[in-house]
Amino acid sequence: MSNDSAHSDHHGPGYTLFVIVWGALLVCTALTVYAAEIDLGFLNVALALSIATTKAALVTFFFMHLKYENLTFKLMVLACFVILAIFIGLTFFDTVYRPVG
Amino acid sequence: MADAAVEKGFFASKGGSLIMEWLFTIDHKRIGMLYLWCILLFFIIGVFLGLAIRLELFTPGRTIMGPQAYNGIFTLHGVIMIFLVVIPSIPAAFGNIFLPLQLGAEDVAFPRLNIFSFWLYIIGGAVALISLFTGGGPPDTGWTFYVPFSAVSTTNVSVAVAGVFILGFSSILTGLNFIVTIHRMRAPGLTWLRLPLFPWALYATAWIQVLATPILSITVLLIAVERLLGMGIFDPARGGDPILYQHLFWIYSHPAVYIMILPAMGVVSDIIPVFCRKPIFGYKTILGSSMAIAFAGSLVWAHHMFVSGMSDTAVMIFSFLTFVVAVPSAVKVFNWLSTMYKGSIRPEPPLIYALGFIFLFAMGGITGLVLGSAGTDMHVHDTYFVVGHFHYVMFGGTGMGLFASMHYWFPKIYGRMYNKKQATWAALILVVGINGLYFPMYLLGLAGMPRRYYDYLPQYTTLHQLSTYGSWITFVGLALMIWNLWHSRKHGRPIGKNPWGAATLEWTLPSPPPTHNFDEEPVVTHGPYHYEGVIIEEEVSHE
Amino acid sequence: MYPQIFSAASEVDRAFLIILGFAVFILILVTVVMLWFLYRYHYKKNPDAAQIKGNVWAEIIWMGLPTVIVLGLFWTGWTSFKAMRTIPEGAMVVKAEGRMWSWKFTYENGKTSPELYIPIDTPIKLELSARDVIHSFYVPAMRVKWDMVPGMDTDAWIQSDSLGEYDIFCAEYCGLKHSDMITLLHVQTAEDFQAWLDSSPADPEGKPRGLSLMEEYGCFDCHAMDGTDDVAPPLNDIAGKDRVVVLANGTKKTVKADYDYLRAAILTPGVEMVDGWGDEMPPYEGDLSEDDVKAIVNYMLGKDESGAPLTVAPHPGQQMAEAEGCLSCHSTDGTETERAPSFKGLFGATIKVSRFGKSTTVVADDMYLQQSIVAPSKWVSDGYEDSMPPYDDLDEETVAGLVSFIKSLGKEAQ
Amino acid sequence: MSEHPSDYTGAKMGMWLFLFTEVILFGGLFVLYAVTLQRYPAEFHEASKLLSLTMGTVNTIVLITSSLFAVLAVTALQKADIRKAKLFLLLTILLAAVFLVDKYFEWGAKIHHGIYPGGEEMASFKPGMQAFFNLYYLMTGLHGLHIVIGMSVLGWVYWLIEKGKCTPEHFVALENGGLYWHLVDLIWIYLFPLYYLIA
Ligand code: HEA
Ligand code: HEA
Ligand code: HEC
Ligand code: CUA
Ligand SMILES: [Cu+2]
Repeated sequence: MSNDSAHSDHHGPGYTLFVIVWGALLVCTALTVYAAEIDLGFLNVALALSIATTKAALVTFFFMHLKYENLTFKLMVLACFVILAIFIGLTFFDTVYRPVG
Repeated sequence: MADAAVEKGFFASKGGSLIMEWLFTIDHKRIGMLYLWCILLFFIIGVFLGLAIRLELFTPGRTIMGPQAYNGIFTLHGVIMIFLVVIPSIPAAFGNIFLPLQLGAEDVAFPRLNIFSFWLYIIGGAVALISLFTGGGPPDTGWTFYVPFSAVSTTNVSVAVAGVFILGFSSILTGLNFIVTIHRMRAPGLTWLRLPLFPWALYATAWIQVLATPILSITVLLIAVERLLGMGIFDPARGGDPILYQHLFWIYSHPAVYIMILPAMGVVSDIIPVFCRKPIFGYKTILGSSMAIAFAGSLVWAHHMFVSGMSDTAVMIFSFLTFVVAVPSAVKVFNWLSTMYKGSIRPEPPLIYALGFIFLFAMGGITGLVLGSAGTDMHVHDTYFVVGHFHYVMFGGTGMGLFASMHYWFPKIYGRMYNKKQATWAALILVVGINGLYFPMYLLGLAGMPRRYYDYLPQYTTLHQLSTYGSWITFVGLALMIWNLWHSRKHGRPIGKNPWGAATLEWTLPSPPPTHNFDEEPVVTHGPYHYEGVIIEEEVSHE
Repeated sequence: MYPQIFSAASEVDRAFLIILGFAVFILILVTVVMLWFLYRYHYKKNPDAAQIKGNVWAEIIWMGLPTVIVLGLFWTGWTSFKAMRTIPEGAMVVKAEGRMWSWKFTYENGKTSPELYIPIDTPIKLELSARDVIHSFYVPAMRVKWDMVPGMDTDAWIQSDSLGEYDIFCAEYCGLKHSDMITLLHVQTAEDFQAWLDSSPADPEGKPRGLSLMEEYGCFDCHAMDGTDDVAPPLNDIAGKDRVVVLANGTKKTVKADYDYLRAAILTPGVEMVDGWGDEMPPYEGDLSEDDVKAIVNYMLGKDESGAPLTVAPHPGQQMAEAEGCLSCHSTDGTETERAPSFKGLFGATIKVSRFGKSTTVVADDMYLQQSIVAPSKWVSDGYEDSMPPYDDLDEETVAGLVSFIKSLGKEAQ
Repeated sequence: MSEHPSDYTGAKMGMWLFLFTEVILFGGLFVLYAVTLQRYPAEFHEASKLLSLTMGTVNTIVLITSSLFAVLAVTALQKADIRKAKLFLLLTILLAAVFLVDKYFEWGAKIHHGIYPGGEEMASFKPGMQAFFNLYYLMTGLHGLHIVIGMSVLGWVYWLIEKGKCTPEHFVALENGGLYWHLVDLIWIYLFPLYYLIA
């Protein structure tokens, strides 16, 4: 059990940092919209998803304060996304290899 | 007055009305008892339905009911047993009562959330039951709700899946609560490696509950959407894929079988050392295998779909992974047996049930290998072989695990002892009965008898009848066991704090434990299976 | 286990043997060790427990060894699966369609049949499809099972090294009569098969084509012809009746059951649904030729194929029943003779029988009737002697004809 | 017996775990999406063109900004600036409402053109395109539902602050409300490219 004063020494970062992160998110948004205009074939999807993941990382680490949490929290978040990746990934072993017809 | 209150422990009324005191309680022990009673109630209903199935199958053709009734009954039997009995069973009942006690905590992390998940359980159960009497009558899809049949069936599928949806949330919230409890509320000195194996098993289970159950929610939601809006998400003509439904369903439902079995394994890991008077063999391996099962369990779901028309590559991958998950279970079995080696074994009823568990679970688990092997599964998939497999692991496994917990913790909950001789006999009869009931199913399956068949060809008659006789033996064992416990609740011999001489924290409390659990926060200085200096307290102490 | 007639399945049987053998071995081991410890280390014999906490080597062994064994088991299982899935080039193609709750097998020359006929020692590729919900094609004697998924093409292959008849089950739950979705696999000599394949599907002994089509297309799996509600409304005497139908937008209207109505009800049943019934009937559009629909509708309207009123022909099975001498004991008009129960109203009735000397009740369904003809001693109706000779020499068609004749004499109204 | 005396970390852990369940809930739909995209890339491409990129982009910006206000509200409360915290919270909720209005017009336009499950226009589409729109409605619908829930949660937190039950000392309610809101944003961050940008 944490002692009650534990969170008074939790100095969240100031306003400016968040505004900067917000700016970065907007830049990413512009980037991804722009990138979608040029035709890169299948890379388009990959690129869009990488940018989305960058944005998601910014949101989780800064807006959601994950950066300031201890290792336990980070591992838990990792577990969640690993499991989700497994669910999606293993399903592809079926659908990709189905005989076409 | 103070004396009486102590004697009744957390049962003692504080003067409110029964409803307020129990249905709105936030005491984890009371919530656990509420679950226990409801689960047992649903179990009895499920058992009667099982009995009805067996009677119908006593002869080919119509025996006691028509096909529509039969299809409804096995669906209901499956839904009740899975979602209302085995999934909540050990975690929600005994987990709630004993997890905080074993941690030396006052309660779970979120007591209000705890009673809320109980209400969800009740509401979900009620909705599921309402589906029987309204609309198009009892759903007839099987507990797996496969599309497209579940999308076109005229029975009351939508209401039933709404019930399942709610039950899913109940299960999620319990899991969430337990994870936080285990992380945050351990008593001083109770390091992760001093945690008894039951909390460890609950911890592994809770992760599955949190990370897999939402898939069930979205899947049943999709069925409802399909029925109400007719979107055609699984309709190939509209770009869907019926096999994807099966993927989604099993992505949850396979991990769910480990939600069912892990807590039972945890209980058994806690019981065996107590009655062998020696530490569990390979503590770290057992807790590691619990976590390994929880993780690897989410990698194998498509072994339910080997002949569904999915790709052969997927068959190979999933068959391979299935075999890999069998190993941690095997490791557990070997470690349990080794714990008995050179022990000083007292064959008390909880141990008998635990050994019954090992035997029956091994009987069921080992046939999981036949199912996991793609070539052999092609023959026995959707036959009675599968029915035999899952009854062995669920009834013989989880069920016996539940009975073992009931006998192990009964004296703690009620401060009384049941008739040990009767309890042992009931266990033995159950083991015989369960084998009589389900072993013929293996033979039926090998002979090609498909499951979910209302009617069958005459060549299967003898084996079906054997199985039905087995169900009657099971009935005797079950009735004897329940009667014994029921009677001893009030009339058993009063018993001391620690009749088994166990070393975990719940046994340091009076029986029944008081509302406030620990007067002062316990400080833990050694592991959970350290029996040196632990006294067997059979007598009620009058301090 | 079931006799096995498929060469590729012998690998599956070997996998069964290996895995089950291992299972039995390990189970005995676990049980014996458990009981021995229970006996040997009983606290009276061994009052002081040895405080062993573990043994790294032992644990490594029983993690490693099972892993190796289990991978071996995986491999046998997988290779046997592979053999079942590797369809030989140039196999004869038969289309198999599953629908609630009957089968349709279509051969390369266009011939269709509700039962599967194959020549011996010839690889057959089955192209599986489903009309309504998922079904599963299962031949236990071949260890072959594969799902038939609506909208998807799946396939399986079989080959038999023995003549005879084998069961085909539907192994995926598909609703009310899932357990009735059973048919037969006939393995014939090449010559017999060719003869069967070439025979035209002509009406046996003057049975109206509409009726045989309806039997073939499984209409009677859902519809009864005796006025009782089955899964679907009964179809006898439907001609000219007023029907209340529900349109897709939920409004109801009343229409007369004339030619066009019936035609539409068969081809696109979901469009106008009979009030009080669900949308279970599969659309037959594209499946039935215009000619076939005409024959069916005219049959329901009580006309022959050309549209002329039908004179009721005697049921084809009647001649068989006379020829085989059934009618010398059984009546067809409900009068019970001392020797045998009447055929009238027999189908669907719940009757008391004694089986192996014990009395139970059974419902006189298809299977019961069929069994009662082929092996009458199995079930003996109460009040009668076990005096009927077993007709186990009848061919399949004749038995089916007799059963269908008995069915035509009405269902027990309950 | 009272609620456990404010175990701050525990409460946050509980919230995170709950968020995981939300991620997985959407995850089921992402499985469907991924598989269907792999099967019908061309159709998805074509169908995606029918969505309004402008509206999607505007909504992305709206949601990101509202997320910013949510985190600023937490910071303000931590710094004991209750007035500012309330202001930021209101702005968050306001932008959520803007998002919904935008969504309303977007859906409305589609439905008007008969592009909805059961609509005539939609029925004439190729299977892959129908699947695209089915999933589009399902996922954005479920997301919209989460926006509504999020607004209610934040509204409730606002009320707590008003009543002095969520204070600079005990701000976990606001923080958890914020966490929920960021998750809603997070999901949109993926929905946006998957639906609007694969054209
Ligand atoms: C409590 C629930 C539970 C548990 C624990 C398990 C455990 C396992 N199950 Fe089971 N299973 C179900 C419940 C469960 N199952 C249900 C409900 C269904 C049917 C659903 C439906 O269709 O309705 C099903 C169906 C099912 C199938 C699908 C069959 C089909 O439909 O065709 C498969 C296939 O692989 C399978 C495999 C396994 C395996 C490999 C394990 C393993 O985890 C087992 C591991 C255990 C052991 C291996 C035994 C103990 C170990 C030893 C004795 C030591 C020696 C062993 C070795 C050296 C390996 N199960
Ligand atoms: C934990 C889960 C669980 C349990 C305990 C059981 C218990 C039983 N089940 Fe189970 N069963 C399932 C889960 C379970 N089942 C599932 C998931 C399915 C699949 C459904 C589907 O296909 O969708 C299934 C399907 C299933 C089938 C296959 C149906 C089919 O495919 O057509 C059969 C057939 O025999 C059957 C029989 C039984 C029997 C006889 C019992 C035994 O419990 C019965 C043994 C006990 C008794 C006979 C005692 C009777 C007791 C009393 C009468 C009261 C006692 C009195 C007092 C206590 C005072 N079940
Ligand atoms: C899976 C079950 C099933 C099968 C197989 C089936 N039907 Fe039907 N049928 C129904 C149901 C249910 C209805 C009532 C709902 C409707 O009108 O669609 C119906 C309705 C009808 C009607 C309208 C009856 C009335 O009362 O107006 C006709 C005519 C009909 N079917 C003919 C056929 C024919 C001919 C076949 C075979 C080629 C056939 N059916 C096969 C289930 C079935
Ligand atoms: Cu068709 Cu079961
Ligand atoms: Cu499984």
